[in-house]
Amino acid sequence: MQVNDNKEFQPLIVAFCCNWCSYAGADLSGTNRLNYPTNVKIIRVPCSCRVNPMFILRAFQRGADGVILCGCHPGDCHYTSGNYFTRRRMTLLFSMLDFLGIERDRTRVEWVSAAEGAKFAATMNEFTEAVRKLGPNRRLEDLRCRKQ
Amino acid sequence: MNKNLQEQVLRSSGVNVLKCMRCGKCSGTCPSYDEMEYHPHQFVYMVERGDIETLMNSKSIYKCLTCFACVDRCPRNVEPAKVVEAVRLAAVRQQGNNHMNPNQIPEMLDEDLPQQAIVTAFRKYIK
Amino acid sequence: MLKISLDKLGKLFEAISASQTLYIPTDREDGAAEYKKYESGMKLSNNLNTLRSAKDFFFPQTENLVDFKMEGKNIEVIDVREESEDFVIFGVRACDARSFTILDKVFLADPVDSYYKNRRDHGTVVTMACTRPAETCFCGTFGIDAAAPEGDAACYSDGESLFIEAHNEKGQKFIDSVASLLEEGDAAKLDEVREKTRDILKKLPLANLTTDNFGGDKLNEYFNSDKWGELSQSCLGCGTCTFVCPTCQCYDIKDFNTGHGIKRFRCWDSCMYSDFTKMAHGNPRLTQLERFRQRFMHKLVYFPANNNGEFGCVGCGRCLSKCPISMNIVKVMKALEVK
Amino acid sequence: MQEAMINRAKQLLADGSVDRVIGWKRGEFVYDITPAVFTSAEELDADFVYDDFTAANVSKYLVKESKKEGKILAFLKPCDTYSFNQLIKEHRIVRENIYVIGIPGGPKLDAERIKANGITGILGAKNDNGTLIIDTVYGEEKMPYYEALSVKCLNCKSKKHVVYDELIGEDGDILDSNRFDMVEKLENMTAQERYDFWREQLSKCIRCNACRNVCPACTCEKCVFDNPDSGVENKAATDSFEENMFHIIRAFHVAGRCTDCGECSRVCPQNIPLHLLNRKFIKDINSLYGDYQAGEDTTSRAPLNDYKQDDCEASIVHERGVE
Amino acid sequence: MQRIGVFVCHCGTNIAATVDVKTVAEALGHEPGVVISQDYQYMCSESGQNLVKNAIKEHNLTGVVVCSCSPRMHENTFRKAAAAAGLNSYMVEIANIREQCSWIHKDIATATEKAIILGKAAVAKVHLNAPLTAGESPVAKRALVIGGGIAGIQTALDIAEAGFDVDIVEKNPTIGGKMAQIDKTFPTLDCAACILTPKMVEASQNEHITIHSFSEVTDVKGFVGNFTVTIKKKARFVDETKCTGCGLCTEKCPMKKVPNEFNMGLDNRSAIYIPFAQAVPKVATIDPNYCMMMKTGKCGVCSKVCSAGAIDYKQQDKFIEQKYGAIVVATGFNPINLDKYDEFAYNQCPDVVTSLELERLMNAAGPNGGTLLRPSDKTHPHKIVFVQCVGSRCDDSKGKPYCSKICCMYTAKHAMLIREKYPDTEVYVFYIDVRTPGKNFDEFYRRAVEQYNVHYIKGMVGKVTPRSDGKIDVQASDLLANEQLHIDADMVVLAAAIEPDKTARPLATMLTTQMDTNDFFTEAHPKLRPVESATAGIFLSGACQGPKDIPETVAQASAAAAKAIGLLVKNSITCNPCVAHSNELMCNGCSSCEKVCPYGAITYIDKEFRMPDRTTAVRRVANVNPAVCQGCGACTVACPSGAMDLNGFSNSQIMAEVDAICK
Repeated sequence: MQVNDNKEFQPLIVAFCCNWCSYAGADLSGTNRLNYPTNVKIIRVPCSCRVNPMFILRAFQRGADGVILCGCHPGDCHYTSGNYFTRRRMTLLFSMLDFLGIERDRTRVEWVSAAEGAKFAATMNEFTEAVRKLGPNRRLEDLRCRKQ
Repeated sequence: MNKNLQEQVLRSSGVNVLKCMRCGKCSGTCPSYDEMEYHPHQFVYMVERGDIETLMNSKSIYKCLTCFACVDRCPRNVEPAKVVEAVRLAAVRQQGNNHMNPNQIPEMLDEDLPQQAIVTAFRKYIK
Repeated sequence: MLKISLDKLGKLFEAISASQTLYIPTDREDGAAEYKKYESGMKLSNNLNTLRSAKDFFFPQTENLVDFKMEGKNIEVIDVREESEDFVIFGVRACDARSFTILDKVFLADPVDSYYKNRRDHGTVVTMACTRPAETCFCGTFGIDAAAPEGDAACYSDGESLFIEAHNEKGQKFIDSVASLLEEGDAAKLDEVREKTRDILKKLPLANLTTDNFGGDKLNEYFNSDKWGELSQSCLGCGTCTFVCPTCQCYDIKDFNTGHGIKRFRCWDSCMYSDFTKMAHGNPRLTQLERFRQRFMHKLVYFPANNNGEFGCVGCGRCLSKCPISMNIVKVMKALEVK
Repeated sequence: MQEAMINRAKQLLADGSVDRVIGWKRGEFVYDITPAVFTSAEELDADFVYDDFTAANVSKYLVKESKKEGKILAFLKPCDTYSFNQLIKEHRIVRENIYVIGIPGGPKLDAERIKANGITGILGAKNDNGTLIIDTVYGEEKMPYYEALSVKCLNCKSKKHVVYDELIGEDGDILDSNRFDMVEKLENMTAQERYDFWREQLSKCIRCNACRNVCPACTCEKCVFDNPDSGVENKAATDSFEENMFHIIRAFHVAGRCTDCGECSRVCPQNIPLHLLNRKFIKDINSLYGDYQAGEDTTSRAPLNDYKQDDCEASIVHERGVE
Repeated sequence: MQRIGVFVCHCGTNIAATVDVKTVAEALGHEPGVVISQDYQYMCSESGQNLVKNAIKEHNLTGVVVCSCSPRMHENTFRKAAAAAGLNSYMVEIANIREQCSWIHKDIATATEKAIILGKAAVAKVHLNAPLTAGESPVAKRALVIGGGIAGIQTALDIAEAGFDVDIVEKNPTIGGKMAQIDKTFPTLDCAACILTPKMVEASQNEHITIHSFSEVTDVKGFVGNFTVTIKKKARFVDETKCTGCGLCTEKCPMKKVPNEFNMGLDNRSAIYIPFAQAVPKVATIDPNYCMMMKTGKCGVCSKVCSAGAIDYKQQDKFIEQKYGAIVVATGFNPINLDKYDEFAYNQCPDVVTSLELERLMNAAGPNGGTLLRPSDKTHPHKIVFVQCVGSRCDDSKGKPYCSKICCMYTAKHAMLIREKYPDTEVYVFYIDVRTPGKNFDEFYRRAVEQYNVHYIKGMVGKVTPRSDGKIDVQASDLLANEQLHIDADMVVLAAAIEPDKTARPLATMLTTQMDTNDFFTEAHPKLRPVESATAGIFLSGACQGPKDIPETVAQASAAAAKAIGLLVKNSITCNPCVAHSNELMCNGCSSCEKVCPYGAITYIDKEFRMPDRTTAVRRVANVNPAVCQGCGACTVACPSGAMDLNGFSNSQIMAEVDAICK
C-alpha cells in the first residue's frame, strides 16, 4: 500500500504478463507514453500458463489488493496452447475465490497482444480503479504481513 | 424495420439468420419457388434486415409447403423454413389476419392436392 | 460446601468475566463443544467434553515467540511476549485437568519454558465432575476419578445446584472473588451422585483396561514387538490424534518471513507427520511404522520411564472418536498386551 | 453380505488367486472400524467386517499395496471404484496386482452424527425401519436413521461400479443426487455471507491434514505443503490466510481429479464441510466445460489438462451469480 | 549468499527525467546481498557494459541486476557482457524501469518509488538464480519428407540441392500426388505433367534423394535433430531393383477388371500395374486383392513373362529404421467423399462427376484419351453445369467449415478449356462467391466470362435429378435474376471440398504435432512461423497445413526446405536452458504434465529409487527432454506435487518477485 498526498487509498496491483504478448504490450504502452498508475507492478513470465494459482494467493497474502493476469489472445499463444490452459485454470480459481467470498473484482484475466499498448494501459487504469473502489484487501490477506 | 417483430421471429424460430452466406441453395431446392413472391433466401435476408411486415403481408408465407427441403439442404444449417414458419406465426397471432378458415379447406380438396399440403395446412391454418 | 443454583450459572459467569477473562465450553452449530471466551448469554455446553482439549490455554497451537526486524542489512530482535492477564477456564473435565499435570512435567521441568509458565501462572483451572461418561472414556485406567476432578477448584452438580470447592490457594482466591453469589449448601447428595457416576464408569466397555503391562521397564520388548506393522498399516499419517490429544506436547519452531521482518512461531507438531523431527542429517523415523510406534512408545513407555511411572495419556477418548481410520491407543494397548 | 465377502475372499486366498485381502477390521465399538489387510482365512473369520459403519474408502491404500509382491483382493464400494479408476488413470496403482470385487455401498452411518444428537455411551446400533435404535450405557435411544448418515452418503452420486473383476450383489445406477444443492445455496448468498460462512468453517481447521491424507486424489510423493522447498509449506494455521491457502490449493490440485467420494468431510475432526469446495469445482467444470465425472473411466482427459478453443473467458465469474 | 551488483541506467533522460536514478541506486545498495550499486548515463553503451564487466571482476559478483529498458531490448546485451566477464549469462536480471516505469509515469516521487520496488524484485529474483548452461544436441544430417506430391518433391529437391540426404516416403506406388492427375494448371493453362514429371525424374535421379514409394511411416521417436523413424515398405510383390518397368506384365495380366484409382475409377487397370506411364519409380506393383495368383494360386502369367525375374509373390512388408534431423510433413489433400450429398445425385448418375474426375476425363492420358465424353454413354456433352462449394463453407454437420480455396480457379479453368475445345458446349457455373485473389487470377476468371462466355450464375444448386432421357435436371435459383432455373444438363461437375489426407491424423500423433479440428496441421505461428509446426524440427509443406494451389504449395515447400536446411547445417543445436525439469524424488508419474505439454517433451521412465523405508522401488517419473522443451511452464502448474519446475522462472523465483513487490 502506498500513501500519497491526497490520502486516497492506493491499491497494490500485481500484473503477471506473458513474455511474448502482454509484456511486449506493456512495453508498447510505455513506448507510446500511455499512462497508467504506478500501483501496477509487472512480473514477467514466459507464458500465462506459467502462473500458478499459488502465486496469485501469495500476492494477496503479501499485501496485493488486486492481481491481474495478462496473456496472448486465445489462439495466438507463442506456445500454441498455454493460454487455453490458463483460461480454464483461472476461471476455476477465480470462481473458487468468489465462492469463498473474496471480492471478484480483485482478480482478472485480460488478453493483451504485443500490439495492444493502448489496451494494456486502459486495462490497468480500469482495473486499478475497480480495486481502489473495493478498498484494501482484507479477506485474503495475511495479518502477519500487514505493514504497521 | 420493426425491431419487436424481428425479435419475435428470431426468438420463435430459434434461427440465427447471420449464419446465412447467401448461397441460395434453399431457393434452388424450393418446390414452391414459382408460387412465392419472396423466396426462402429472401425470407432469411429480410428477417435479418427486420423487414418482417412485408413478409407478413405477402402470400408467400402460405405458399411454403413446410417440406423442409431448404432446412435439409442448407449448408450452414440456417433453417429457412423455420423462419417462414415464424413469420407465419407472427401473422397468425395478429387477430383477424388468418389466411383462411379451417372450414374453407374441405371444398378446396381435390385429387391433385398432395397429402403433405393437407398435413402442413393443419399446422398453418388452425386457431 | 459453597453452592450456587444451576439456574444462576449465568450470573456466576457474568461475575467472573467482570474481573478476568473467562473461558467456558459451549456448543457450536455442529453440536460439538469448544472453549470460547465468555460473552453475555453464552450457555455452558451439555456435552461431556470439548472436541479439542484444553491444552491450548497453556500451550497454544501456534505462538509467536519473537520477531526480527530487518532494515536493509540490519536485524533487530523484538520481544513480542505479552504479559498475560489472569484468566479462568471453567468446566474442565478430570482427564484434561490431569493433562496439565503431565504438560507441567515437560514444560516446567528445567529449563522452564517461560511462555508456558507465564500462561500457567495466570490461569485458574476450575474443573467439573463428570456424570455421564461416554463409551470412549478410560480415564480410570490412569487413576483418574472422573467424579472427583483435580484442578485449582472443582465443581460438582447434583442436578439442581453447582457445588464449588477449592483445591489450593488459587482456587480459593477464585471462590472468594465470587463469594457474594455463593451460599453454603448441603453436599450430602453429592456423594450419591458421585457413586452413581462411579458405577457407570465401572460398566464402561473400557473399564478393565489397565496399564499394568506398560512402563519404562518394557522398552525393548515393546519397541521390537511385531505388532507394530499390523497396527500402523492403515495409519494415514495425519495429525488428528496428536492435535486433539490433551497431552501431546511436541512442537516445531518455524520462522515466517513477512517481507519486512521475521516472525518466529512455535507450532504444534505431530509425530505422525513425515517430516517430524527432521534434522540437518535427515529424518530419524523414515516410515509410518516408526512414527506410529513413537507416539505410543512415548505415551506408554518413554514417558513413564522418565516421569516416575506417570503415563502420557489421560484416557479422554478423543483419539478414539476422531481418528479417521479408528486406530487408537486402546487398540494399541490391547494388541501389545496380548503378547 | 459380510458372510458372502468373507467366503469369497477365503476362496480366492485358498485357490491362490490372491495373496492378500484389503477390507475392514472390527474395532472396540460398533462404529470404530479400521481398514486392514488380511492374509489368512483365520484372520478374515476373526476380524473382517462389512456393515453400516464401514465407510472408509480403501482404494488409496492400493497405491502402496499394489506395488507389493503378489496379488491383493480389494472390496470396493461404488464410490470407491471411481477413486480406484482415477488412480489407475494417474498410474498410481498397478491394476494387474489387484483383484477387484464390487460390493454394494451405503448409505453408511457416522457415530459422530449420533453423538451430535446428544446420545452417548454407544454400545450398539441397528436400523429398524428408518429408526436407528441405539443401545447405550444409559439405556436404549432412538433417532431417525437418516439423521445418522455419514455426510459423504447424504448425496450419493452413483450406485454403479465403474470397474470390477466381479460383483457381489447387484450393480446399481448413477443417481440424480442433488449434490450441488448446498453449493448452489452458497452461490446465491452475498459475497459477505459466503465469506462469513467460510471464515467460520475454515477457522475451525486445526491443520491435522486428515482431509489430505485420506484423499485418494492426494497421493503426492511429497505434498507441497510439507515441502520446505515449495515456498508454501506451512505447518500450522498461524493466520487465517494459511487455512484459506491450504484448502483452496488443495481443492485446486484435486480439481478435475476429485471423484467426490466425500472422505475429506467424513474424516474432518472439526466437521468442516470440505467436500463443498471440491463440489464447487466439479459443478463449475460440469457447467463450463461439459459434464465430467472423474474416475468414470481411465482414458479421458482431465478438464484442467484439456481445453477447447471456444471455452468461456474467466470473466464469466464476474458476470454471473450474486456479488 | 550471492554477491550482487546493481546497475541503474539513466538512458540519457529517458529514465533519469522521471526516475531519480541516484536514489534508486542508493536504495538498492542497501538490499541484502548487494555489494555494489551504481548508476550510469547509458548502461548499454560500450563504456556502460565495461562498467558492468569491471564490477563483475573487481567485486567478484555472482549476480547482476540492470535497471534499464525492457529485457526484450537489452537482456541479451547484458547477458553477453556478463559472459565476457566470466559470469554465467543467466545470472543477469533486468528491472524494466523505462518502458514500464519512467515512460508511463510523470510524478518523480512515485516513479522513483516504483523503480526501487522493481529493482528489489529483480534483486530478489537474482538471489535465486542459478547458472544455466545451454545444452547441445547433435543434428542428424538427413531429412525425411512424408508425402511425395509436388510439395514433398519440391521440398526434397531443395534440401538435396543444399547437399543433404533426404528421403521421401510416399504411400502410393509412385510419387507425383494429385498434380500428376491434373490436366492443365491455372492461370497459365500449361500442362501439369509437363512441369511435374521432370521434377519427378529429377528427384529419382538426385544422388541425395531416396524415394520410398509404397511406404508408410509407422513410428517416430526422438526430437529435433535426432528423430528415429520406422518406415514400412509395403510388399508390392515385385522386386524394385529388378523391375525395368517394361510393362509387359501389365499387358499380359489376365485380370483387367480392377478400378483404376489413378483415373478416379473411370476405367480399369490390371491386377499388376504401373499407375501411369511417367510413374516414378517406374516399377510394377501387384494388387493382392485382385491378383489371381495371390487369391487362388493359379495364374503366374506375370512371373512367366517377366524377363527380369522381378515377380515375387512371397514378398513381405519390410521395416527400415532411419535417423533424421528434420521431418517435413507433406501429406496433402483429397476431395471429400460426396456420399451424403444426395441432392447432387453423385452416386446415382455417372454423369455427375467431381472436378478431379473431370481432370482425368479431359486428360490425354485419361480414360477417353483426352476427348471429353459423358461417362455413361460416351457421348459428347453439350451442356455442362459446374457447382461450386460442394461441402465447403458448411456448418460442421453438413461438411467442411472452410473455403477449399482452389475450386473457383480450377472451375474457371475447366469452363474455359471446355469452351475452347468444344465451342458448341454451353457451360454454367453456379457460385456463391467467386474468390480469385492471386496473381493473374481475377483476369483469368474474367476471361472465362468475357472471352469464353461461360455463364456464371449466383446461386447454389438446390437439386440435381437424373432424367430418364439421359439429361440431368439441375434446379437452382438465380439470386440476381430472382428466378428459379431448371437446366437440362448433360454433365454436372461438382467442386468437392478438399480435406487433409486420412493418414495425417495418426501421423500427427506420432509426431506430437498439433492439428486443428479439421485435421490440418497447425503452424507454430500463423503469421511469423507459417511453415514450422509447434514441435521443433517438424516442418509443414503444402496442403496438409491448409488448402493451397500449386504455386503456393511450391512456395511453402521451398520455405519448409529452407527451414529444414537451416536446421541441418548445424552440427548441433543449442537448447534454450530455461526449460522445465522434474524433481524425480517428488514426481508422482501421474501424467498431468505430459497432457499439457504442447511439444511432447515429457516422457515417463521407470526408475529405481531408494524409498524412505530403506527399500528400493521402481517408480514412474517424468523426464523432460531439454532439447524439445520450449519453456512455457504449462507443466509446472499441472503438477500438483510441485515436482516440475522451470529454469529461469522457478516457483521460488517468481514468488520472491511477488514478495519483493508486495513488501
